[in-house]
Amino acid sequence: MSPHIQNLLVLTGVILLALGAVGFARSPRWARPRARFARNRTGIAALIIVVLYLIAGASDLILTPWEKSDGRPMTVLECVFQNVPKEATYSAPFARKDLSDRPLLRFHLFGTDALGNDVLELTLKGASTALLIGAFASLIYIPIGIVLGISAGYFKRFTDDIVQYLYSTVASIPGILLLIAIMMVLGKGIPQISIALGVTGWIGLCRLLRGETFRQSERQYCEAARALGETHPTIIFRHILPNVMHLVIINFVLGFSSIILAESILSYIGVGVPIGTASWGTMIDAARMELSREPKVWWNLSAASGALFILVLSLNILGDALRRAFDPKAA
Amino acid sequence: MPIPIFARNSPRVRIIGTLFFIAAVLGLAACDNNPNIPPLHKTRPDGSPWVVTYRAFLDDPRSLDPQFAYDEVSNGVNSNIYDTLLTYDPLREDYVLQPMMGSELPVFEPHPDGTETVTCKIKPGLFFHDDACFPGGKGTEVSSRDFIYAFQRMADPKVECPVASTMADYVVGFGDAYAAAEKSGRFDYDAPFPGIEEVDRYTFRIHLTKAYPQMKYWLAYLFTAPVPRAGVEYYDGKVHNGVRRPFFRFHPVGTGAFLLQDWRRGQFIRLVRNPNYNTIRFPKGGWPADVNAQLAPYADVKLPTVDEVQLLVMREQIPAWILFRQGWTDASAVSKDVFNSVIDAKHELSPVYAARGTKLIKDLDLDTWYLMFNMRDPVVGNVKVRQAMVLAYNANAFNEIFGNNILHLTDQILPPFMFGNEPGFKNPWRDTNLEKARQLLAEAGYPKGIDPKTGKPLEIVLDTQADSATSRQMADFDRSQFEALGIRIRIQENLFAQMLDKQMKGRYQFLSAGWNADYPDPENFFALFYGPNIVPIGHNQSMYQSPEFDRLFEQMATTDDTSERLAIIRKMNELLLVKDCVVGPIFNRVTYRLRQPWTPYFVKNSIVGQYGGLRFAVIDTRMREQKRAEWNRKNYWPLVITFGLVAAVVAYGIRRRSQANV
Amino acid sequence: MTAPLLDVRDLSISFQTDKEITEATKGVSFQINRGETLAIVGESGSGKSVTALALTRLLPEPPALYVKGSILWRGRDVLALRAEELRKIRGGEIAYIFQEPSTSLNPVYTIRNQIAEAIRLHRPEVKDIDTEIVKWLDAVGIVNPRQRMSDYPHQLSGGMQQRAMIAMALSCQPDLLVADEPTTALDVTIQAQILDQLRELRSKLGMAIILITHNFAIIRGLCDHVAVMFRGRIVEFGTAEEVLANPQHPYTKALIECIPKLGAGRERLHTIDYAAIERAL
Amino acid sequence: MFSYFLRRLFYTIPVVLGVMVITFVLFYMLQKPDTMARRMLGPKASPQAVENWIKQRGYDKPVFFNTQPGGNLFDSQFFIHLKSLATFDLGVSDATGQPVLERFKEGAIPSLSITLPAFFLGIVLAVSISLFLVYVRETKIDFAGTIFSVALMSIPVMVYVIFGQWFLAVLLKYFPAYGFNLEGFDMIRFLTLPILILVIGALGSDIRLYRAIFLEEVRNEYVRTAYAKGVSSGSVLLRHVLKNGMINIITLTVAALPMLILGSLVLETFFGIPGLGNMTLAAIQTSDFAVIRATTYVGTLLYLLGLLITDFCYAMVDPRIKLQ
Repeated sequence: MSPHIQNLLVLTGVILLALGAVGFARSPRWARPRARFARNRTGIAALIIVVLYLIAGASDLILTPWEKSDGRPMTVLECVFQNVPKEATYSAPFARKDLSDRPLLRFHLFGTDALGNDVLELTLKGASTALLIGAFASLIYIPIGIVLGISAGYFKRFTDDIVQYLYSTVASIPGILLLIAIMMVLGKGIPQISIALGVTGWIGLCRLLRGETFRQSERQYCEAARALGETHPTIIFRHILPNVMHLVIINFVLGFSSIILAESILSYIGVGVPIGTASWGTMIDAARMELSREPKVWWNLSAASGALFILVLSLNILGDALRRAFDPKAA
Repeated sequence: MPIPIFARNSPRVRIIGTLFFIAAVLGLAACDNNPNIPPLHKTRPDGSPWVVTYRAFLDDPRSLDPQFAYDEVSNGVNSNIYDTLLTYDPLREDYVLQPMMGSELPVFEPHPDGTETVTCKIKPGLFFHDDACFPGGKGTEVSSRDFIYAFQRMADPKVECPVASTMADYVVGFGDAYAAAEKSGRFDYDAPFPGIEEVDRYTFRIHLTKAYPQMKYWLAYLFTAPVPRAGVEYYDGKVHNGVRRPFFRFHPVGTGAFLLQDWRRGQFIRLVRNPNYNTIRFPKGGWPADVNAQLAPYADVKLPTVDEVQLLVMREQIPAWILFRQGWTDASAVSKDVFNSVIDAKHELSPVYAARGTKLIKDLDLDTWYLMFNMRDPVVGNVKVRQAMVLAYNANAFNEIFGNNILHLTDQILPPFMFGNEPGFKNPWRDTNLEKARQLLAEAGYPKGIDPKTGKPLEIVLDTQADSATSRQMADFDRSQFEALGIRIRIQENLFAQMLDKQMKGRYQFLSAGWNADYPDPENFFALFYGPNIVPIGHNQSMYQSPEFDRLFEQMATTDDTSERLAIIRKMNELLLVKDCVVGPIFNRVTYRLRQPWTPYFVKNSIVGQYGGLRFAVIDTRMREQKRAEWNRKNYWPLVITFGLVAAVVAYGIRRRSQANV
Repeated sequence: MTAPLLDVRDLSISFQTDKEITEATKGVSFQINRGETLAIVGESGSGKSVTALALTRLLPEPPALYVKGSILWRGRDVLALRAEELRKIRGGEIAYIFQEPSTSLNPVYTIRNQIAEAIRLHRPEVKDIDTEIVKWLDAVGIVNPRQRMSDYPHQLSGGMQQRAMIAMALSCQPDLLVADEPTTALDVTIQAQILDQLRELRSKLGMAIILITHNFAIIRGLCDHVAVMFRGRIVEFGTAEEVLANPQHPYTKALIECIPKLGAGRERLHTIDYAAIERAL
Repeated sequence: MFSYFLRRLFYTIPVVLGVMVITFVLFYMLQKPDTMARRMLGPKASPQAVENWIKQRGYDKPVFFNTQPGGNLFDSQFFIHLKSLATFDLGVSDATGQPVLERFKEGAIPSLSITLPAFFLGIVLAVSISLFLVYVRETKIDFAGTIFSVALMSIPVMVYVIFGQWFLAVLLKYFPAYGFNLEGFDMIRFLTLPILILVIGALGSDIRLYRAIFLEEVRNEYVRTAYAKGVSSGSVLLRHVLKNGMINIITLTVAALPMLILGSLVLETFFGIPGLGNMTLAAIQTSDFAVIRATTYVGTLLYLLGLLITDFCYAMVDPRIKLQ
């Protein structure tokens, strides 16, 4: 993929997200949830953290005109870290010497890993992998969930039967086994893992939307719209979709966190992302032996699981805050 | 004892709470961290203590059928259950064959027509394990028929013996029998098998179609271990009289020092002493001085020296290491990640472990790891590109990062202690010389690593199998080695099967590979580059084809270990490594193993050490008990603190809440 | 003169949510004596239910906040009582009946189980609890009480459920029964039966009753005093006859106007003119 | 009741068929049998042996319909797959040749011995903690508890395993770091640590969910009735809220009950528990497709069984529901 296209895609994603945020901030429909959300300080803090992660992740996806020694273009993140050289081997955070007692070329905030890579850089790159997979998987499962869920809830009858059959079949295969099976068949890789997580992840959303659409379409405004002779697509897009959108958003935020957790577990099991892709799961996998080293190498494990933990925690808190904002009854 | 937090509650809650608390405390006090399964017996029938050795084991064996198993794990168990005609001298680092079940070394008689006969003699009075498959449950005496039966099984397509095709090349009638069985769907064990001739009860002759001195090594390999026909038919037969029996491959019946008592998959394998074992005895001496005092009482005693072996299946390395450090297992390999805590800069035990009495054993494995190139690839098929790449590779850095500096860096393909390995051999491409590498690359048509066709850096694909974090890091390391040349390496990650598929079809550019020798003969290594062995027929995965090399190989393969053979090998090395630079040898694996102070060790031969060393295991049980108690003292204060914290939070919550109205 | 049974003085309660403060009652004062019946009338949201629940501090705090005033139960300030003392009053001295019998009863316990819980709490001297339950179920007019008492709430009709609620409330022989719109959720015919039942029980047991309602029609003949609440204030207080015959406050007047009168012809139903009331305040 | 049961069974048939098709597509159509063979036979196996292996296991048959002259139309991989699954013939492991059903029987008990206690202990702990949080609702402890449970949820399970083993087995030496034995009192020693880790791993999300359920219940009017009766806060929760909440909790959790047989994927290998999770992970690492597709299929059946059990439990614990 040419660097320009990649940059364009990333920018499009960022702009779409920003537009969504602006829409949320301005739409009169959401004035009350927004006001409630604005009062939730924990939720705001979580949002800020998530945005920081987004920035860090995006910075490893946007390519610059400069090239690395192997001729590939550097990402923004790599540009930032280009003055942080590779050391020979492990070194502790803040240390002046590595574990083989050689002086370090440069200060490393989070230390270095077995190959002397800066752990902070790796962790940030892990953020980009996690966000990439989360974004791809969401791009797959959210449309599927919306289309199937809303059409089942709206058209009912035969459509509903088919959708129900589809999701009860997929849902009856234990999630992790299905994921593993798909990964073993597709092989490792970011697209593969996104597909696997995407094709297994839509069920919850689909169920939720089916029920909610069902409820909405029984409401009077829908009846009225139908009586006025509006077409099905108009009713769905103008009336139902906006009324169930908040569920999609909440599901997206909470789903993102479970996608990231799932990625780390799959990578840990050994069916996740490939070599050379920094991911928190592979970092934890690599680090599990390091606790029994002498001296103990704890910074790899801590950095990866800490980064993972903070992001998932923030996403969960954000999701909760959103849910509370949209539904004041849910405490 | 009233527990404060229950004090305000009803008597019933108070009593239950207190009982629960006491039970928890007692339960915890009764717990300890001993992971071992209780041994089968406490004492031997004669009243002396029952001795058990505990070992961490990598994985479940795939199969305990000696004619099928071809992996380290399965053979690690099989070598204790099955004996072979020959074995290696355990007291010598190099590979010297000596009789095991045989009464003498086999005699090779070449015939003028190019065929050869090998005459083997068995010791009389060796018996199979006592097993239900034999009449009366008593193991029958081993005879030539049992060895012949083993060869027949190798030729049975249903057994899926991995070296069947090799045997078919050399043993008379072997291939025909295989083909006939494949056609008819079953192997006729009663039909004549011309390849092996029964001379008498204790003598048999192997008829070879051409000279094959390496046959003697196969006679030390588990494939040729005798198995009882009664056992195979009993366990794999159709008639079970309503009783479920395990398959023969899960219920081995052999002649070895141990028999399989118990195998719980994913958990442990329990072997117990074969009381009838008299094939070999404990060595009479010749062990290192530091264990002399401990081993002297055992000189020439009946084997095995322990009554029970517990192989604890641990696919994870961390628990294996933890258990060794706590004294629960008797031996352990030093894994890369704990290396620095155990071994000091001088490659000796660190003071902590030396003080614990731990013993360090350094085993040089019979393998070589190298950079392998696809000779038919348009890019790396160019000898100058290969030379440049090998020259750019910094083996020292690899050794430091991944090998803790203990790998044996090598210039040649044959590992040390194998005939043909020359300590003085110098491979000109194995220096790290970037200057010269760049120059060679330019000569090859890629100045500064730029591919003139595209104007971009040359891209070469490195195929690797990603099954662990380390293999990922290694691939990353390999990639970084060639960056200085301006070449761009793309890492292609493969599942094991994909990787094998690529290798077997020659669909790769270059990779880092290794060969673990089946037997200590140069033929086993050089066969990897022999023209007729090109994949998918053989294992020549580099697809190297050189008539001269092939001619030298054929000559070398049938020559005895003489100076003449050495001269041929020298020529082959010159051709393979220097002129054509087909592979870039990097290192031979060195395994550091640890032994607890209570188990003196003397086996020097790495094959015997890896497979079948258990029969020589010696355990000082009293010392073991004492050290284990010393190393495993429990610590209770964190528990008390946690408990206190929880109690405080609950008490605070109840206090806060008790004044609320709803 | 003896002190009143319950004396609410200047009670102001507000709700604090999301940093917004809503005042639910503003300076409510009223008294009730032993054996008296007081009706608190008002539309929904006027603060009458809040007042009723506040009598035993049944409002969750937060968000509820007792800003000022006091509630004197037999001379003791309820707002200053400890939780244990409060629990003795609840059910034992002041019992409640709520609007929606179907949700106010615990769906997973039998009627007997739920009544027994109340009796055990407040009348430990009762040995034969089953007989006691049967007695009360009988008293509230449940046919075949011995069998009905092992029914789950969902097996009873709405009227029966409310009767069971009343039985539960009365089984502890309270001095004050707070009936929070006890008939709103029921059919008209059942409403009348339940009200008759209440009237009968009051005379038999001699307890005081606070009847919360938005319906003036049911007050007649049942209540001694009426308090009319509007927007958190008591805007009119007097004997039932007085208020019904001669309402002073425009809101009261409006409420009374709203009672549909039998045989009044096809007149338009009255609606309340809030602007006028607002002006009058 | 019986007819209800039959009807439910009838509804699951198309689902099971769908799962069979999915597993078939995954494991037969997208797999090359010779790579599987190579994986099993090892790097040094001859091409002959590979071919032999494929033939022995029927991977050389046509995929859907056998259109070869003289062949049975249904003698294809797909129909053999359907037939074997329908007759519960799970085949033999590609790696060891052991019948998979036998392996399931061997592994079920060890798996259950950790998952079952963990399941119940987990429910007890999560219910008590969430009930406690509801008890102290609107206080700082409640807030801290909620954040804490979300935090617990956000830690991947392997970090619990690594840390639990390191802390309790290595540092404090209360339990063996590894090993398994089901005989007598030894059991407690071996099982405590894995059970503890399993419980803590699931605790966060459970607490959060149960707390929400209980809070929902607390808002119900019957709770107000109970308070109005003079029942104390504690009793309201323990008598009234707990039972109502448990109905929801039970219906949510029992669906997972049959799946407990499959054990825990990461944990079992780490502690050497010879259960089905261990088996599955080993199968993943050795690309043992026979075992993985059997596990997937059995997992599906267990899940469907769980749904059935849920219905029955619902009818049993909730007096309002009757199966018809």
